[in-house]
Order: sequence, then structure tokens, then C-alpha cells
Amino acid sequence: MTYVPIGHDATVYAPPAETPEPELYHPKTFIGKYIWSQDAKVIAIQYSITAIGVGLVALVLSWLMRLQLGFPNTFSFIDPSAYLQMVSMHGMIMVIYLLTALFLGGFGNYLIPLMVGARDMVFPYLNMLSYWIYLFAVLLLLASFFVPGGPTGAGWTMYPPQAILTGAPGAGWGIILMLVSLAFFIVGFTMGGLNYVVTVLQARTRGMTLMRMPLTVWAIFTATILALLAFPALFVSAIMMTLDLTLGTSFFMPGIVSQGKQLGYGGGSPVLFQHLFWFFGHPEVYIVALPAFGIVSDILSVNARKNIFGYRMMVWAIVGIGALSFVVWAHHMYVSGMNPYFGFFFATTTLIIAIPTALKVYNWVLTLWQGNIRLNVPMLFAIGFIFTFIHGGLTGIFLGNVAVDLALSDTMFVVAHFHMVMAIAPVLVVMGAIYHWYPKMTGRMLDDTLGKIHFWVTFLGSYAIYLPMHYLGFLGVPRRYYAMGDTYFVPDSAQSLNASITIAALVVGVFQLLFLYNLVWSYFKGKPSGDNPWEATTLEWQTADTPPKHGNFGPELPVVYRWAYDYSVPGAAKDFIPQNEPPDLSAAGAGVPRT
Amino acid sequence: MTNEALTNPASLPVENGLKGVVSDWSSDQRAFKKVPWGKAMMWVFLLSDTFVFASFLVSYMTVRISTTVPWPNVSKVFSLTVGGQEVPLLLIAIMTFILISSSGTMAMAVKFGYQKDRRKTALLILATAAFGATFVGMQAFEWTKLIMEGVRPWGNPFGAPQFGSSFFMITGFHGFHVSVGVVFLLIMAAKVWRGDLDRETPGFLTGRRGNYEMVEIMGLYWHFVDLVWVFIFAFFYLW
Amino acid sequence: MTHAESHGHANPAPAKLEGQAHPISVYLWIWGLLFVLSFFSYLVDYFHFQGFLRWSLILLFMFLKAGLIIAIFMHMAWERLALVYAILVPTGRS
Amino acid sequence: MLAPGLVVWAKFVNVPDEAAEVEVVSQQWHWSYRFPGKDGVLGTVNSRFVDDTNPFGMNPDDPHGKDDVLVASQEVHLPIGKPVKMLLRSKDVLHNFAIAEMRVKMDMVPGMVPYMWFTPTRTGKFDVLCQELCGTGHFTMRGRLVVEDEGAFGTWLAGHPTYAQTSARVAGDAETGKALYAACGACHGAAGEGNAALHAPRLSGQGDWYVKQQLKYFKQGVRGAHKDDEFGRTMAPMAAILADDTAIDNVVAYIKSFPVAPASAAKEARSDRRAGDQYARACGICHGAKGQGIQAMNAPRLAGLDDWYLDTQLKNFKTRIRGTHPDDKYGSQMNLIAATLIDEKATRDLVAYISAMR
Repeated sequence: MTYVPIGHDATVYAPPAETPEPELYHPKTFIGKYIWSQDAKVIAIQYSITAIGVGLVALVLSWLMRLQLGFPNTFSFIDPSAYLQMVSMHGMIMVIYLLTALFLGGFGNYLIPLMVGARDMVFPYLNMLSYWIYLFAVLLLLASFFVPGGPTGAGWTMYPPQAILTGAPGAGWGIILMLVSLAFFIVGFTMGGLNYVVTVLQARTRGMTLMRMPLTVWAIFTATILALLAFPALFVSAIMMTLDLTLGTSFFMPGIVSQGKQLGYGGGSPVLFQHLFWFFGHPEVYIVALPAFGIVSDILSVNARKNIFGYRMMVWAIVGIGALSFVVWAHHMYVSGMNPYFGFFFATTTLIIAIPTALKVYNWVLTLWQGNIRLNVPMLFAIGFIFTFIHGGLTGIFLGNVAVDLALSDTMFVVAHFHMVMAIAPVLVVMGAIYHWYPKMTGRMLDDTLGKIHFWVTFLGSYAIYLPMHYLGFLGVPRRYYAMGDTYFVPDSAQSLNASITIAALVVGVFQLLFLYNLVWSYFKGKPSGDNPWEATTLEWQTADTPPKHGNFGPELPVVYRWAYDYSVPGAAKDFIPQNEPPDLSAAGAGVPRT
Repeated sequence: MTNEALTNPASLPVENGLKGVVSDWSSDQRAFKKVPWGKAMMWVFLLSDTFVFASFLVSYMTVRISTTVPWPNVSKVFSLTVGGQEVPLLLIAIMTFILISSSGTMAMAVKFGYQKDRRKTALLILATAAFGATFVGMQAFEWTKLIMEGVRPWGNPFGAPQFGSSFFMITGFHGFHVSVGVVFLLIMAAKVWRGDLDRETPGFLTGRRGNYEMVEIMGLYWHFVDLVWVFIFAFFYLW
Repeated sequence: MTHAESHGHANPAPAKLEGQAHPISVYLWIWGLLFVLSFFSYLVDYFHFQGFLRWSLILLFMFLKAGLIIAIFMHMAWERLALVYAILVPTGRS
Repeated sequence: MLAPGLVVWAKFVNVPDEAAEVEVVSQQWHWSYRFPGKDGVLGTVNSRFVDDTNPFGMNPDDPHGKDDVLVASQEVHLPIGKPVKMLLRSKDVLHNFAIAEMRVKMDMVPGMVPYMWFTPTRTGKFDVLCQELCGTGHFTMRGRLVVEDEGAFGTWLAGHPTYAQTSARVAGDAETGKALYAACGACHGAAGEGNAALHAPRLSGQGDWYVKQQLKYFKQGVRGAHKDDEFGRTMAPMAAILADDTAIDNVVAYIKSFPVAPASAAKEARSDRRAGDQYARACGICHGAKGQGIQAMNAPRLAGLDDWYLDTQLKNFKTRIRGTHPDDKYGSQMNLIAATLIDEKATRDLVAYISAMR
């Protein structure tokens, strides 16, 4: 057993492997390799394609919604019920079936094993099941478009009682399918999530300490833990609501007179559902946001050719945000009729969470400071993210403050806020990340010109959409309204704003098709990328093959000697030093010792 | 890291106490030293499952407080008549003892598993499964009895309708856990009996080689089911 | 951590056999204790204790039982502290 | 930033002692209000008591409830400069009582009574919106708050009945009504079957509450006063013949005695799937799946009405000839809904579908 020195400090040694490598499952047929695959990379791509596919459905739904808001009463197929159904399905798909699945199922599966230097996830079979259950959940969800009554129209929050009473569209089949689909999603996700957590904790390569992991891994890891602890609340509430609906139990149902008829319910608590939902729902925001934070940190560092500023601070900020996100849920419920004194506690915790978040923003900006910036497409998206995220974060401080929230909650301001902070910002990161890792997945670069056009339209377009929306919110225009009209306080000019928002949304949407075209075109015709086109240090760029083969790293797993951010190290031959490069090959003793 | 670690490559440097926590977390490869993947995964899963049951119990407590109709007297409802005398909660008490017994046999099965005592392990696992099956059977009896008495998820003759809903939901979900556990216990018993774990035969679906750690992982799950029952017993039956 | 020292590393067996090896009497003892505690919980109901006393007793027995199961049957008392904290901290916080 | 926010919130949470209590009652998709009356105490309510004769769910045995003033209207008036504590009650699902210009809002949760308070400082009319998604009609759930001086407020409040008065109302006398109906029968037909040539709609089968309400509207000039409402304008002077509420009650009682089965030959039922879908998704939620009308939703019976009448009224709503009068309690909802009929054909198909209902 030979010891290899790791780190710059020669007294620190890499211990031998603690466990023998398990045998990988070796598929023999095409189906075993690409369909029922147990390879995390293939599963990741399956996850991504499914998520993007269902995301396109949600994108189309958002166009229809905007058409109604921008040009009310011009399209016969959008009636008030249909509008609410579009709102609900758009929200649910985007938050859970697209963003959660894409960040954790897609990027998580692809990047975690590669970045921590593992052959695969620790339980590949479970990982495969995870994807297929996810796919089943998606199909169930989409099936609800074709059942009598259509999909649920109770909003993505599905608050009872309206979600299961006749006044809301899809109160029969639609909501059942939605709840069952969510339950399956959670079961499937838990299978994947266990894998991610255990892989990060127990299957890192030699020399890969936790504090040497790229921030992407840290972020996805933390987000997965959040998901594992938050999804149970949604799971339980989905079960209870299904029982309320099918068996007539009264968990969430007080005594109710609906449309002149006395219902047989009594004694339940609708606010209980909201507590459970937001106990899941708020961490969910960070399940979506944290991976974005991590990925952005890495993209910024690579393209600024600088180490990330305050790595440890960043890690602790991620963990801190994760922990805090469990004690702020009721800030979604300031006006929900719960005991108003809760407002004091939750407003305080909510604003405390702004501290680590602001810290991260400062660190990103300081990473850029005096960097040798390469303004390529992923970098553009990352910088775009910083803008939109700051923007969304600031409006979040408005809303977190309970007294201000009183006026703004349930208005278009909220819509603008959460789209800025958890739709546009993470989606920009998703796109940046695809531009960044596409070369590793396919061996070809995405087209640069198309990418730049795509970025500028998306970035500027989203401001064209959401800036005016903030203004509408200040006016008090409520969200989830099929049409306004007949009000004293909304000026007529609001309608022309709405129309312009709609046009911007359509344009931005259409340009996403350009992105899809780029994805397909580049797969066949793109410029070959080589192993490490961005000259990055992390392990996934140091694989023997591009795209990496099953087992990721060829015959021997890499040994890690340094953290993930050795860019522009003074005295080094290159401006980046891969994590697995032994110190004696580069300028020995350079830099600060990091263990 | 100490010099001893460098001079003695046969054992990994393992520190204990709080220092051990720090050194484990800051080490490479594994944060939990000497914990196999499967066991780590089971612990994380149980953590997640804890939140499921916690949500169930918290919801049950909330509706119990929020409901306007008085809650039935639980120890009356679950009483059995033995020899003309009503004994409160008798069945539940027996069920509790049975589940605890199964936990005991499981713990011993784990112990013998690590001693590679194939026969004893298999028999103890079988005993655990039998206890588990008995528990489920008694639960079925309890359900039948209540349903005969007119308890339904949407209402019951004793009081608040949420009593029936919570009862069927929580015990149903717990019973489901027990049943799944029994099935896996039987599979595990067969594996142990056939000697799959000694020969390290690859599993039927996953292709992973068998080993006795599996018994402990199974045991963790089983004890967890017992653990949940402790809480259900306290909050549902004794409240 | 005296347990960890006396049990976890007392047996310098090859790595394969290492695991949780404790004398069977420990399990039997705990088994018996759990029986007794459950019986006490049951008695709380049987004797119709009410109010604060009832609740403190029920919770006390509940936590004792839960603690014994987790610590001994699930071997947490003998696990690496790193794992122990990783499990207890999130549970305790919620 | 946090500290001043919390101070403001503390003010919002702690209601001043002198605040007057007003209860807001919400249901899909209306507002109504209840004032405590002379004794200053609101009577107890329970959802078990709710039915068509007691829409507020008042407890009939509670003496405090007898003098409660019931305002069955989307519009509420409040005196200027007086703090009010709004008690928020919902009959069915979650709603949210929000006055955008006053920057107040709070959810209404069935089974609970959340509260909020504010002091109106400016006279005028303000929109009350529901801001918690409450079903298909969510966007039509509009109320109105009128802030005025004490005197005007007192007059307005006095114009609404107390619970004791509403429960003491006697049914109309059909015999007396029969004589009064003679004038109506000339156009609407002796058995209320309607007359296409005179554009007089069918009355038989229609809910008595609705006929009563419309008669009052005609009489007060709420309906039929618009210059473009050709047929409404013929009805307005006719309604004026009925001297008082008792006369209206009597004639309505007589109309109620008409057989529901329409005299004219039933048209063959149409199976236009598109229009049927549209009806079920938009109209049927309030008017009932078979067009039977639901009093609790303030939605009249549609089944049995003739196509020419439906067509005229839908167009009147769409072009805002009907429903926009400030005293028309629920007409504005139909304005918003009728606006979704985007063209002539959509209206025609829907009317054809509804008029085939029996």
C-alpha cells in the first residue's frame, strides 16, 4: 500500500481506499445500456429530457395564460376554468416536475459521481427505479389533461377546501391525479435522493474531503437533504387530501355549506394543510435555488479564472440557508388567517435568511472582481443570474417583512418576485449549465452565436416581462385573476402594460425553441470540444473519455490533491491546476496549504 | 493526523469523541467511517421516514384539537371483554408486547449474523417475521372489530369523525410498514438460510453481492417500525 | 464513548467480521426493560391517571423506550459520533 | 428594516378597543355583511343553520342575533374616521377580503374567524376583491366599500332588515296575487308561459326569490332604466303598478303556483358538445348542471327559458346594458362572465344549448 502525498503540505497523506470498489452492473444489450440503464449519466439525461419535455408543456400553458391576460376575451378556448387550470398546471410542472427534477435528477445524477470521483451512484438499481417512477408520475400528471373535468384548477398550492369542492375546475379526477402523481414523484425522488446523499457522504474518491468538493456538489447535496426532509410533509398532506376527497374524511374540512348544500364534513382545519404545504413549500424554493447557487459559483470561478471568493463562507452559507429554510415557512401565510402573532417570529427568521444569501451575492461579485473574465455563453448566463437574483432577492425582503407583505401578498408583485427569484434565475442557471456541461455530455460545443442571441433575448426579455409586473402589483392587481375590469383602482393603462408583457413573454418563449434547435444541431454538427474546453479544474473534466464511459474514470479512480478552485495560481505553469494533479508536477509549494 | 498514522498503515487513523466527529467530517472518502453504504442509506431513509410519521402525528394532533365534537374515550373504544370484565386497551397492550418481542429477536438475529451463525440468524429472522405477521393479524382483527362497531373513516358512533380517519390512516400506514417489513424479512430469511450471504451471491435484481450487513440494515428498518409504534401508542392510544 | 472503546474495537477480528458484536445479555436486558416500560405505560391508562401526571408519565416512558430502541437495538450508542450527530441533529431540530 | 415592519405589524394585530365590529360573510362568489345592531353584540352563527331562508346561518335561539342587521349585498358602507374590526367568516372555501387602496387584506377560512381592522380616512368608493383563489368565479368576486359620513351611513344601515325582521316575513298570498297578475298575464301569459311576440319571458318555474328581486329592480329603476334596454323599458312601468313589497310578495306567490312544465312544445334536445362543455365549465357552476338555478348562488333558473330571451339578456350583460347599475347586487358578475362570449356564434351556440334544457 503506497501513500501518496496530497495537498501542498507534504505531511498530509492520502490514505488507501477504505472500501473495495463494488462491481458495476454491465449491460449487454442496447436496452440495458440506454433504456433500463443503471448508469447515472444515462439516467441523468433521461431525467433531463423528460423534465424539459414536460417543461415545454408548461411553457405553452404560460403563453396561453399571458394571451388571456394581455388580450382578454379574444380567445374562445380560454374560459375562466381553463385559465385556472393553466395557472395550476404551469406552476406545479415548473416548480416540481421541471426544476426539482432537472436540478437534482438531471444535474445531480450527472455531476455528483463525476465531481466526487465515484464510479457511479452507490445504488445504481435504485437510481434507475427512481427515474422510472418519476416518468410514471409525469405521465399521471399529463393524463389529467384528458380526464373528465380536466386537470385541477386550484392553483399549484392546491389549498383545500376549494381544491376538492365543486366550485373549482378539475375537483374530481384532476385533483386526484395530481395528488397521486405527487405521491409517486416523492417516492421516486426519495430513491434518487438517498443515492445522492450517500454518494456524497460515503463514496468520495481518495483525497476528496468535503471541503474540497466543488460548490455544485455541496449545493445539490444540501438541496437533496432539504428535499428528503421536506417532501414528507407534502406526501402526508397529499394522502390526507386524497382521503378527504375519496373517503369523506375531514382532515382539512370544517363544516361547509357549498353552493347551498350542507356537506357532511366537520371539524377539520384548512390552515393545517397550508402549514404542511409550506413546510414543504419553502424548503422547495431552496431545493430549486441552492443547486443554482452552486452551479453559478463554479461557472463564475472557471470563467473568471479565479478561485471562488470565500469558499468556506459559501459552504456554510449553503448549509445555513438550508437549515434556516425550515423555520420560515409561515411567511407564505401572513394573511392566511393563522394566529397573526406568528407573523413576528416568521418575519424575523425570514429576514435572517437574507444574511447568508446576501453573503453569497457579495462573494460572487468579489469573485468577478479583477478576474480574467472570459465572457462566453455560460458566463453570460451566470452573470445574468446574479442580476435577476439580486432583483428577486430584494423584492423578497419586501415580502418577507410582514407589514409590507400585507399589501403585496396575492398580487402580481408576488408573481413577479417569485418568477424573478425562482423561475428566471434558476432557469438562466439551467441554461448556463447546459452550455457549460454539454461538451462533456456529448463531446461537442454548442453554437456560440446562437447561444449569445439566446442569452440576450432571454435576459432582457425576462426584465420586459417582470419589471412591469412589479408595478401592477404595487397597484394591487391580484394574481390568478382571469380578467380585471370594473375596478376603481386599476387604471386603464394597466391593460396596455399587460399586453406588452404578453408580447415579451411570447418572444422569449419562441427564442427558447432556438435553444432546443441549438441542442439538436450541435449534437451532430457542433465543434468537437476535447476533454476540457473550459480549462476547468474539477474532476469531471479530467475523465479519460468525453463523454465519459460507464464507470466514469477508466481503470483507476483519480486521487484528489487540492480543492476545486486552483485558478491562476502564482508561479504555476498553467492558469488552472486540475484537482487530481499531484503537487510535485506543478510548481511545488505554491499557494496556500489547503487540506 | 498523527505520526502514528503514517508509520502504521494497517489501521486507519480513527479518533473518538468530539475530535472524532471533526476528523471524520473533514476526512476524505467517507464521512461515516466503517459504515457501509447500505447502512448509511437506511439511516438517511429512516430520517426521511421519521418526517413522514411526524407529519402524520402532528396532523392528527391538530385535528384532534381543532375538531368541535368531543374525542371518543380511546381506552373504552379499544377495550376487550375478557371473562365478562372490560379490560381497557388489552389488545393494544398485547400488540405492543409482540412488536417489542420482534424487535428483541431481530436484534439478536443481527448479532448472530455478524457471528456468521447462519442457522440461528435465519431462525431468529423467521421468528421476527412471525411476530410481525401476528401483529398485522391483530391489527386486522382490531380494524374488523371497529368496523363492525360502526367506525368509518368519515364518522363513528363514539364522537369526532376525525377519530376514525386518523386511526385508519395512521395505523394503516404503520401496518403497511410492518407488512413490507415482514415480506422483506421472509426474503432475507430465505437468503440467509440458503447461505447467499456466506457465499456472497449477487442479488436477484440489484446484482450486489450478499453480506451480513444486510441483516443489520433490515434490522434498522424493523426497529424503526417498532419505534414508530412507541410514539403511536403514546399519542394515539394513551392520550 | 466507553462503549465504543470496549465494544467497537475490543475484537481485533478481520475487517469482514467487524460489525456490531455485543453480548446477547445486553439485548435480553433491554428487551426486558422495554417490556417493563410498556407495562408501566399501560398501567398509566389502567389506573386512570389524569392531567399533568398522566402526560409526564406517558412522555417519559415513551422517550425512554424510544431511546433504548435507538441506542441499543439500532446500535446507535456504538456508532461513530459523526453518524450519531448527523441523524440526531436534523431530527431534534424539527 | 425589520424593526419598523414589526412595529407596524403590532399595530395591525392589536385592535383598538373602540373599534366597531362588522362581520364579512363570504361564499362562492359573493360578499355579504352583518352589523351587530343595537345591542352591539353579534349573535352566534353556525354553518349547520345555513339554508335558503337563513343564508347567514344565524342561531335562531340566540337573543343577541335578533337585532343583527343583515346586509345581503356586495356593497357595504362604513362611517368615516371610525376604526372598524372586520370579522371574516367564510361559508365554503378560502377567500380573502382585500381592499387594495387601504392596503389591508386577510384570508377568510371556513371554520375560523380571522380578523383585521382599519380606519377609513377618506370618503368614496373602494373595490373589495377576493385575493385567495376560490374557484372558477374567483375573478368575479367583487364587492364595494363605500365610505361616507356618519349620517349617510346611518340612513344606509337603517335601510337593511334585522334578523328578526327577515325571519318574521310572511309568505305572500297567492289569492290576492292572482288579481294583480292579470296585468302581467297579458304579456307573460295566463300560466306564465311567456310570449315571444311581446318579448315577455317565461315566468313559470322561476325561483320566487329571483322574480321578487327583479320586480324590485324594475320598480327602483335598477333594471330597465338603461336607454338601450328596449324590452326592459317596457317592463319598468308595469312593475310600478305593484304598490309595495306586500303586493310584490303576493303576485310572486301566485306566479310560484304555476306548473313548472312549460306549455310550449319541448324542442328537441341538442347535443352540442362544445357548448355543453362551455356551459358546464362556466355557467353550470352557479346555475346548476341542469340549469335549475341555485338560490344560494343567487343564480336564477335557466332551464325552460326561450332562446330569444336568453340571447337578449346575454347581450345586454355583455354590452353592459344590464347589470351595471350600482344597486344591482350581482349583475356585475354576469357582465364579467358574458364578456367571455367572444362572438355572435359563441353566444348563439350557448343559447341554443341552454334553451334546450328542461
